[in-house]
Formats: sequence, structure tokens, C-alpha cells
Amino acid sequence: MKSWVESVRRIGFLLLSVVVGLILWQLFTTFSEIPSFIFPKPIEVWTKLITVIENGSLFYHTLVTLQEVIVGLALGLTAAIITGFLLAKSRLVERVLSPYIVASQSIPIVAIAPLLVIWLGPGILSKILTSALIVFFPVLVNTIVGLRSVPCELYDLMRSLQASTWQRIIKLEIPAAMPVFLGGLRIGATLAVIGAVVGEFVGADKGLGFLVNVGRGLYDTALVFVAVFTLVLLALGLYGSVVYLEKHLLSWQKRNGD
Amino acid sequence: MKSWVESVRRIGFLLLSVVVGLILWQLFTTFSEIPSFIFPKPIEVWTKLITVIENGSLFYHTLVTLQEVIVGLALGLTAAIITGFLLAKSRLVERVLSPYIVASQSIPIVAIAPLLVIWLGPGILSKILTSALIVFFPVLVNTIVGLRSVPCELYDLMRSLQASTWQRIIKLEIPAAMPVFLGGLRIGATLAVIGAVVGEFVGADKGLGFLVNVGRGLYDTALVFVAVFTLVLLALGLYGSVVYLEKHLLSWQKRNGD
Amino acid sequence: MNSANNHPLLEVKDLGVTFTDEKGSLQALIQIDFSIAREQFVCVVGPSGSGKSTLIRVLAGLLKPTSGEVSLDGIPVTEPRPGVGIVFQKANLMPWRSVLRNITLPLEINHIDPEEAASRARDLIDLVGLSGFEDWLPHDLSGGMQQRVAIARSLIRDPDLLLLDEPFGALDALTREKMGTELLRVWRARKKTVIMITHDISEAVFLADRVLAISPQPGNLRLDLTIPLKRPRAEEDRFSPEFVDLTHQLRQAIK
Amino acid sequence: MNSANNHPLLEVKDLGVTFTDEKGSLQALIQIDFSIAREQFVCVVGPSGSGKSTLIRVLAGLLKPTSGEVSLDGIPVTEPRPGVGIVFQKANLMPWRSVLRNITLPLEINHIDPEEAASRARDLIDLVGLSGFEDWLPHDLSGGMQQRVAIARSLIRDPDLLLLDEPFGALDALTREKMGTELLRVWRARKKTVIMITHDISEAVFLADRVLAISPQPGNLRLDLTIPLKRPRAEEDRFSPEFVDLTHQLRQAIK
Amino acid sequence: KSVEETPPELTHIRLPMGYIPNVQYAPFYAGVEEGFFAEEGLEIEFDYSYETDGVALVGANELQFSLVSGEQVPIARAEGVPIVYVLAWYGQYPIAVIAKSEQNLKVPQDMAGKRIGLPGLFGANYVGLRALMGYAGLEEKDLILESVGFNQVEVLAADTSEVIVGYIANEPVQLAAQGYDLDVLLVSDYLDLVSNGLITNEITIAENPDLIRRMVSATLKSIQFAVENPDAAFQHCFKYIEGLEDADQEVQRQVLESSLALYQIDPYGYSSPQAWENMQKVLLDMGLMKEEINLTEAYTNEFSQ
Ligand SMILES: Nc1ncnc2c1ncn2[C@@H]1O[C@H](COP(=O)(O)OP(=O)(O)OP(=O)(O)O)[C@@H](O)[C@H]1O
Ligand SMILES: Nc1ncnc2c1ncn2[C@@H]1O[C@H](COP(=O)(O)OP(=O)(O)OP(=O)(O)O)[C@@H](O)[C@H]1O
Ligand SMILES: [Mg+2]
Ligand SMILES: [Mg+2]
Repeated sequence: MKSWVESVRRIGFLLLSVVVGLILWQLFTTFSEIPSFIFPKPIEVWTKLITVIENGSLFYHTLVTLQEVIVGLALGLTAAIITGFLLAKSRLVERVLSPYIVASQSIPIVAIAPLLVIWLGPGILSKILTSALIVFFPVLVNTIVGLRSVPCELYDLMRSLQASTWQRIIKLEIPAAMPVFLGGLRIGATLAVIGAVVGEFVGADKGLGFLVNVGRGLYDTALVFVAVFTLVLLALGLYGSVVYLEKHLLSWQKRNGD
Repeated sequence: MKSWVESVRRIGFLLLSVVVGLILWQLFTTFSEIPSFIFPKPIEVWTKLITVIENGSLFYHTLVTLQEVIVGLALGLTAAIITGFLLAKSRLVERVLSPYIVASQSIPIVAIAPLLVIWLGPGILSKILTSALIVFFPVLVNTIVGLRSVPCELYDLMRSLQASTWQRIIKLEIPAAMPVFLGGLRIGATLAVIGAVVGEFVGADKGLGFLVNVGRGLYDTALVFVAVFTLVLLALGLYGSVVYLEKHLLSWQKRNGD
Repeated sequence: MNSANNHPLLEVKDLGVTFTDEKGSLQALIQIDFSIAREQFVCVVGPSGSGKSTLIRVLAGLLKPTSGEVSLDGIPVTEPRPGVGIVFQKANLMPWRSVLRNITLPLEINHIDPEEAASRARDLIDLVGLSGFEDWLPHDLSGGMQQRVAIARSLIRDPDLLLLDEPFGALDALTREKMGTELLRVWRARKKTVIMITHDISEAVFLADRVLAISPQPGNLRLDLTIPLKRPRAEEDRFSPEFVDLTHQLRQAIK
Repeated sequence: MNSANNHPLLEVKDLGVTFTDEKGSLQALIQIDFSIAREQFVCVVGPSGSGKSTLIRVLAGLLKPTSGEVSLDGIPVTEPRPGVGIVFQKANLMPWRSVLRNITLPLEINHIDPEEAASRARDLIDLVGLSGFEDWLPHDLSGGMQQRVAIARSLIRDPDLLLLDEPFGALDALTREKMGTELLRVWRARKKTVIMITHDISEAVFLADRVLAISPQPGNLRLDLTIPLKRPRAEEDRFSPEFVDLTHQLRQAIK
Repeated sequence: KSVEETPPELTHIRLPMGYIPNVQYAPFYAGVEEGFFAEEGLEIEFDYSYETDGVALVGANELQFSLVSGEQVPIARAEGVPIVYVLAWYGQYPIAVIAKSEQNLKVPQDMAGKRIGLPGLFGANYVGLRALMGYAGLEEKDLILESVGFNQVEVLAADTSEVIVGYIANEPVQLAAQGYDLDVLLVSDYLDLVSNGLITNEITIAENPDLIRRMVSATLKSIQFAVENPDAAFQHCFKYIEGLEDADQEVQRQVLESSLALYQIDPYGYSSPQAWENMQKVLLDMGLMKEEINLTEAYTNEFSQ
């Protein structure tokens, strides 16, 4: 009963949030002198939305991007967690690897775009890679920080119980590092979408990033907005899933300031 | 004495790391069939490096990007810390703002490039904004996660001492949230560089991102590599500063697994 | 709090605390009534989980009671007040601050000159027997040493009212006695009021003017016992029939 | 560990522990020698900071001594071994696990059927007086209740050797006595060996076959006292001259 | 240095070029350096942001001029962007399809069944390709389009794509310089399309035609100068193009030569109605425009004559 009221309130807030946004947007476009091919009105975007939903193209491109994002996220996540464990445990590994990891982060995708296209082809793989690459780092850092925040007394406890390495990971390190790790996942989930879109900008013939490019090419700013909103929804959805996960996995955490 | 040996070892590792990288690169370009306008040899890049150092252009463009990165980082950091405090404290603010924040993260820059140009002009401001925008989110999330990890008993302690809000922030929340916050800063510092470069790609006539574009336009891949390496060094430098900061601010933290 | 008016320093009226969460609710304290005069030394005893720490938190203004009222110096307690020193059941030290800087924290908050603060802290470090450990971090201290740091911290503002939640819980018998004696000395010399939780009934009788016994869940005031033993008290008094009788009464009360 | 051979269960030879960090080094334990026979109940007393917890950590195989050697059952201790149950000075509960699941943790690690584990845990929850709190999180428990969870956890594997670091530190007198009595019962019924740190000398004399007294820094074995009191012991024995004499000897030793 | 000499009453023009600094803009660089723009009271600031951003900014009257590819004009006008094409910069549509000679790409029909690498399904490359396909009677299902980003040279070199689409003055020159034997089919050999040019917006035409006249006149003078003095024009590039002195001079010179060949010089700046008709037809066929627009509003030769 209580949680039902809670849900309604939450949805209420979200709606309020959206309605306020829409009103601001309408006011802005009405009173500013920005033409609609630069910043369209809500109604134009709405019409375009209906069109691309009806002809199925929105669905198609969203599916493509979603696929890139999910696979990229999964890949980046796996790599980050494994590397995170290694780096948190071994200073040697950390010293040798960390310059390469930071380097891999700061190389602009477009600079290595030719290599990506040559090695991975123009298809979906390069987008998955860019997505995975951008997810990797925040999750990695937060995995390490999370692992370092495990209280050493609990390590002693696990050792005294002759827990295997695997049990120590599953029963102590994962739950203890979870709050910080999930913070990394929040960041990663949001960046995964950017990653895929950046990959699509470099060269693609499908996906929401491609749709943005098409819209820009056609000066169809309403289409750009539709694609961007879909991207935003995708990111919000992923973010929401992480928050949902957090709520369930971290229910034990006492919140301060409540 | 001991720390001196330590420093030498550290530098040794870094050098080893670089040398291994160079050897792999030389081997790769020698044995693969990739032509050097796609993937140049180390020596070609070296020659180019000397040239752009001597004619001063590398220095100039690096300075521009550095400026964008530093101002962007400072801006993003400030905004993230302030918002982080607000969000960690008030559920209402969090509910209303967080969809907008995630949204702002997932909007591809190129989609709103004309707006940026109209509002901020073609100059350095839009690059600072992209950099700040990408820094914002990881720092924000880690600020929140860090603040939530402050033990509630210590809140009680501060309250019992009639600490003002400001004192609570300075003397309890900032130091307690520091480990996780600095993790966010690590991520942010690295992303700041990407942010500035993305901004430069959309349209710029200076900066290392611009230099990458010039190199690509002239099929001068060695120049692209020089620019990319400088970017990587920039990112490594920023990252290194954060690690240095961490070493000093978190010396109280017991490391597990040592 | 130095105003010499007639009403008691602390008045607790019909106090009740209930903790509620999704799974249900738990009545921790129920219908507690008592008042404490200025310069009294009161000990609180009661079984584990009976709500002693909860009571201290309410008295300190850290927890709003579900029902009833607490007033200090005639003014209702709604938030922590100056002039009150607290030792929590856990040491609650800041892991990033050295022993010295943990102890000076309350003075820092009062913007007292660091030099002055450090010198006052050093005196207290001496008092709790931690000389030489000024620059150590809490991590590297033993459990009892951490607790002693917390005691020093609670004393540094020279509060009029001391709320102590099992301050000697992790101390060995000897240190415990020494700290108890010191506490008595401070209490008498500086005319403080002390409310101290302890799980050691004999300690309670030995130190206090008055002992409150709390019954197990829901915590209720079972016995309010005045200790008529003369001060100063000596170790031998513990074996006097009067002492034994008092401890026996208390034991019975919290059974 | 069930092999009935002749050498003592635990042998400590010339043990020394020094903590070293940038600021300098601290000799926590020095030249400790003793051995403990099977099924003995040994208490360790000593002032705060004398190295008692450090000793327990070495005996448990959690800390490598700087010098000397510890052997259990004739085999040098280099890492924690099965058949040993430990209660740490802090409760060390996992904040994300309920009371029940904190207690079943050691069985989970041994891959014991969850049903079976839960039923054994429930018995122990009864024993430590926490029935009804099975699903509570450590956060919402009082200090003493947390400590009782830790005690239950140390017992669930039915270990032969129990290492207890002030297990009753946060318990009130009554619960403390009850837990002491329970511990004695378990010890006698199951033929365990117990090494227990306590800061309560009277408790040590009351419970133990033998009490080791450690001197303050650097911790050294000052007195190895056999307690000749007959078992079962009654509350009244505490007032017997023999008891008083033993406590007095110990007090002198750790002064 | 030219900036310091300019008197303060010069009109400042920020000009989006649609691409990064490149020798194909040699006439502009020369024009600034030789003072043709200053003579008309104009001070030019080159802006290298995306082409579509330039169009949008001119359409919003944030800027007065931009250099864009021809197909952008009908596409943008169809979406209500009030831009007007006032000067043809290239005379021929500058797009070509290119293949290594072993692919035997002799006529547009040879593209059938091949893997074609192009930056993406938008912009001049795509329009040029579709125009050629239309000429050859090919549909998208008859060949394999691969969106490879602006990496056509690399993918052709690495044989990732068999045929690429690119700018006449750029990709073929670069590839030839790498020693590849190429077949190059020019779109303009098969179809006359509106090419790159200078745009302004309707407001400027209405309110400040003189500004346009001065801009166009200076631009034409610049083109003429470059065509007549290619060496001097090339020398002026060094000031504007970062790293040009270190790039392969011969190749860059070659790029300039190929660009010069494209300039609209007879008559200067003129765009033919037929090219506009053709362009509109291609765009309609491609679906890049939904309905016809009034082409006479989209361009004018009034200023270039
Ligand atoms: N935050 C909380 N949420 C829910 N229940 C709580 C909370 N804090 C305390 N309790 C419950 O209230 C009761 C009293 O707790 P309290 O800490 O006051 O006991 P105590 O008398 O101090 O015990 P001890 O001597 O063991 O420290 C316990 O049953 C405990 O589980
Ligand atoms: N990790 C550590 N690093 C440095 N010094 C330490 C460390 N752990 C303990 N010590 C020091 O070793 C000494 C003994 O500590 P220990 O915890 O063994 O004392 P203890 O006898 O258990 O005291 P208590 O009764 O207060 O718990 C103390 O002076 C303590 O400061
Ligand atoms: Mg308590
Ligand atoms: Mg200890």
C-alpha cells in the first residue's frame, strides 16, 4: 500500500518534470526568434515522431543502437570488472597497464577511425567497440575505488573462515564494493549511449546516430530532435535500470540526510 | 631514501611500459601490410614531432587545448560538486533534476552544434562547454555516492558538536567522500580531454583536435599521431595529477591486499 | 546552563520511542519519567537492547522521541545543545584525523585558536594515558585506545553535562578504574552533571549518586535507586554489605 | 585436531611482533612463551594497548609474527586453519547481511546445505537471546546485540579451538553472566579449547582454568596463573578469599 | 598581418567553409592576401565548422554567407531554410567514383555488384553516387553501399571497399600519389549538377544587396587571380594551412591543380538553370526532397554578372 503511493508519487514527479520541460520549450520557441530549422516547436517534433513511428524507421534504428549499446556495455563492463580486480590487487599490473588504459581513453575515435573501419568493417562492430571503450574507464575506476573501500577487518574475517579467493570475491568484495561500483555503472550506462552514437557518427547507415546525421543533412531538425529524444530515452532507461538495481542491491545501506 | 628508490622504480616501470609499446609498434608496422599513410612507423612520427616542435605549432595548439581542458574541467567540477551536494541531500531536487541531467549527458554534441555556435560563438567557449559537460556527470555521480558513504554515526557526532552546515561539509563530508570523489575526478580528468577534442571536431581553427583534422585532411598520418600522442600525454598528465593528489589526501586510507 | 534556578537540570516526561520501518515497528522505550538535578552523577543500567543508547540519543537531542518530552534547563530539547559532551558507544573517530586532531575537533568547530586547542588536547591525552600517540591514526590504535580518544574528545569543551554511553566498555579493569576515578575528580572539581550508561552494575554503584535501571524491551524505568554511600569511596567499599545489597537490588530489577 | 597426541594443542615460542611504518616502529609483543593444553579454558588479561588483540591475531594465523613461532597441533601456524572459531574485538558483521545470514556465513563457505545451516543458526540465535531479530540488519541492532551475533557466528562451525577477543565487552552484567555460563557449558559438553581475552579480571578468574597476564607495552607475559577453583563455580565463589586473592595477584601483575 | 592593416570600417564576415583548411580554398586565401576583399570593405574570418551548420546559421541570419555544396540548397529550402545561392564556385559537380584499375571501372554500369565505400548516406558524395546510379539505371539493391566515414582513401588502399566515392580534387590525387593505378568516373561527365557555391539568405538580399555584390565581386576576383596565378595562390595557402609545408608538396600542388580545373570561369560564378533542374530531379528521386520547390527562388545569377 505504502509502496504503491510511493510509485504514484514518483511517476507524478517524472510527469511534472516532463511537463515543465515541455512548457519551457514551447515558451522558448514562441518568444525567441530562433527559426524552427534550428530549434523546432514541440508540435513539429510530435508530428515527425508520429511519422517515423508509423513507417517503422524509428523502431528499426532504435533497435540497432540499442543492440550496440547493450553489447558495448556488456563488453566494457566485463573488461572493466576483470581489469579492476587485477589492478586493485597487484601494483605491478597497475603500473604497467595504467598508462595504456588512460591512453586508450583519451585517443579521439575519429583519429583512429580508418583503422577501426579497416579492421572491423563499416558495420556494427566498431560502434560496439567505441561504446565498450567509453564504458570501460568509469567502471574500471569505480571498481578499483570500491574494492579499496572494503573494510580490512572483513578481509580478516573471511581469511579466518578459510574462504577461497572466489568466495571472498562473491561474498565480501562484490557486495562491499557494490555502492561505488554501481555509481560507475550509472556513469557507464549513460556513456554507453554516447559511445555508440560517436561510433555511428564516424560512419554508419543505421542507428539513431545515423538518423541524427540524416536529419541534419536534410535540415529536418524535427527528425534530429526525435532521434535525440529517443537517445535520451534510451539513456534514461538504462540509467533507470541501474537505479532500480541499486534500490534492490543497496537496500541495506542506511541513507544519511533522510 | 626509501621513497627515492620507489620513485626510480616507478619511472623505470613507466619507461619499460613505453619501450615495450614502441617495440610492439615497430614490429607491427614492419610486418603488417598497412601502408604508412594509414599507420606510420615510429621514426616518421618522431621526425614529424621534431618539426612541429621546432616551428612552435605543437606548442600553440597544445596550449589552446590545455586551456579548454582546464577551464572545462574546473567548470564541470564546480557544477558537479554543487549539484552533487544538492542531489545527495534532497530527494525532491534529485527527482526533478536527474532526468534532465542524464538527458544532458546523452545528447550528442553535434546534434546541437548550431545552437552552441549561436549562443557561444565559434570560439573556445563551446569547447569548454563540451569538456565541462562530459566531466560533469562522472564527478556528480561519484560525489553523490561518496556523500552517501559517509557513516551516519559521524553525522551524529557533528550534530552533537553543533557544527554548522559549512563545518559539517568541510570537516566531515568532504574528507569522508574524498576517496570516491577522487575516483570521479580521475574519470573526469581523462574525459575532459575527450570533451575538448569533440568540441574541436565540430568546428575549430586551433587546438589539438583541429590538428588531428588537419593531419587527416592532408593525409599526413604522422601529424595525426603526433597530435594524438600529445592528447594522450595531456590526459596522462591530468590523470597523474589526480593520482598524486590521491596519494596525499588519502594517505590515511589503509590499503587492503598490500 | 549556569543559571542557578530551581527546576531540575534535565526533565524527562512520558518518553516513548518507537522505531518503524517496512517490516514493522519496535517499541524501544516506553513511558520513561525522571528528572536529574544539577551536579548529580547518574548511572543507567539495563540489559543489552533495552534502549539505553536510544535514551542517550534522545537526551542529546539527536533523536526525536515518538512521544513525551525532554527538557534541559527548562527548555525542550529538539537539537543538540552547547554545554553537553557525549561519548558514543562506538568510538566514532574520524579515520583521517590523528589522535590529536580528533580530540581538538570540538574546539575547531568553536573556532578556538589551534595552539590553545592543541595544548588543551595534550593535557587530556595525558589524562587518558595516550602520550606518545598524538600523531597516530585511529586505525593503528587498539580498541581501548580508540575509546579513550573518544573520552578525551568529549571532555575538551569542558561541558556541564556529560552523556556517556558505555565509555569504559573496551577498557581493562585497571584503566577502567583509573578513568572512573578521573571522571569523579573532574565531576567534583568542575561541578558537572554526568549521565553514564554502563553494563557493570558494581561500577554504577561505585561511581553514581543514583542509578536508573531499565527493563528489557520495551525499555521502561524499573528502578530509580539512590546510592547513599559516602564519598570519597574506596575499593574496599565494594565488599561492604550495603554495596552488595545495592548491586543485588539492581540485578533483580533488570532481570 | 582430534588426534590424541601428547604435545600441547598450542605452542607459542619467543613470539615478538613489531609494527613498522614511515613514522617509526612499535614493539607490540616481546618474548612471549607459553603453551596450552587441549580442552583448557584460558583467559588473557592486560591493560589496554598491551597487545592482546595482536596476540589473538597471531594465534589465528591472521598476522605473521616478526619473530618466534606459533604451532597448533604441532604444525606451524602460517594461515587461518579450520577448527578455529574467532570473535573479533569489533563485531565485524557484514552490513548487507541479516542477523541470520551473518551467522550462517561460515557454513555457506563450507558449502553446507542452507536449510541445515539456517536451522543450526536459529539454535544459536536462541542461545544468544536474539530470537525475533533473525531478519534484522546489523545497523538496527544495539551494540550488545551485534556482539552476540558475532558470538553466534563463531560457534556455528562447532570449532575445537575458540579465540575470543573481549566477546562480552559490550554486554550488560546479566547477559554477560548468562553468556559466560553458556560458554562454559559448550566448552565442557563439546570438549573445546578456549582462549579468551577479557578486561574483567573477576570474569577471567571465574571462567578460566588459567589466566595469562600481559604487561603494558611492549606486551610481555607477566604472570601465568593457574586457577585452582573447583568447577562448577557459583556466583558466591566470587567472594571467597581464594578468589579475591587470585584477582589481587592478577591486578598486581598488570599494573 | 593583413588584419593589422585593415581600417576599422571594414565589414566583418565570418565565412563557414564546410571543410578544414585546404588548398582547394586557395582563391580565398589569395583574395584576402591580395586585398581583393579589403578593397570591397570586407574582412573575412574563415570558419571551418560543418557544412550543415553553416547553412543553418545563414538561414537563421546569424551569418550572411557560407560556402556550401550545391545539393544543400534545394534540400534546405525544401525544409524552409531561406537561403539563396548567389555564386557558383565550382563549375562541375566535384564528385567522382574511384576504383583501383584492376576493378575495371570504365562506365557507371560497372559499379553493379561492387562494394562501394562512401562517408555516409548524406551529403555531396551520396548525391553524386546516386546521380551516377540513376544514369546507369542501377538501384541501391544492385550494389553494396558501405558507410565508412571520411576514410575512403584508407579503405580503398586496404581493399575494404572495391569502389569509393570522393572529391575529384582530393581522394584520386591522394591515391595516385600513393602509387595506385586508378579508374575515375566523374559525375559531371554524365550529368550537369549544381556545384559548390556561395550562399546568402533572403533577408540579406532584401536588405543589403550591396554587401552581396561586394562579396561576390571580391570572390570572383579571387578566383580569377588564382586561375591566372596558381603559383602565387599556392604560396598564399601556407599562411592558412597548418602543416602544409611539411605535407607532400607535389600532392598538394596536384590538389590545387585539380581544384582550379573545377572553378566556374566561363562565365565566372554562373550556375545554369539546367543544372538546378537536374539536381532537383536527382534529389526527388533519392527521396531527399519530398516535393518540388520553386527553383528560381533558390538561386540567382544576378550578382555574379
Ligand atoms: N535505527 C534503528 N532502527 C530500528 N531499530 C533500532 C534502531 N536503533 C536501535 N534499535 C532497536 O532498539 C532497541 C534498543 O536499542 P539500543 O541501542 O538503545 O539498546 P542498548 O540498551 O543501548 O543496548 P546495548 O547495551 O546492547 O548497547 C534494540 O532492540 C534495537 O534493535
Ligand atoms: N596495524 C597496526 N599498526 C600499528 N600499530 C598497531 C597496529 N595494530 C595495533 N597496533 C599497536 O599495537 C599495540 C597493541 O595493540 P592491540 O590492539 O593488540 O592492544 P590490545 O591489548 O588489544 O588493547 P585493547 O584492550 O585496548 O583492545 C597498540 O599500541 C597499538 O597502537
Ligand atoms: Mg547501547
Ligand atoms: Mg584489543
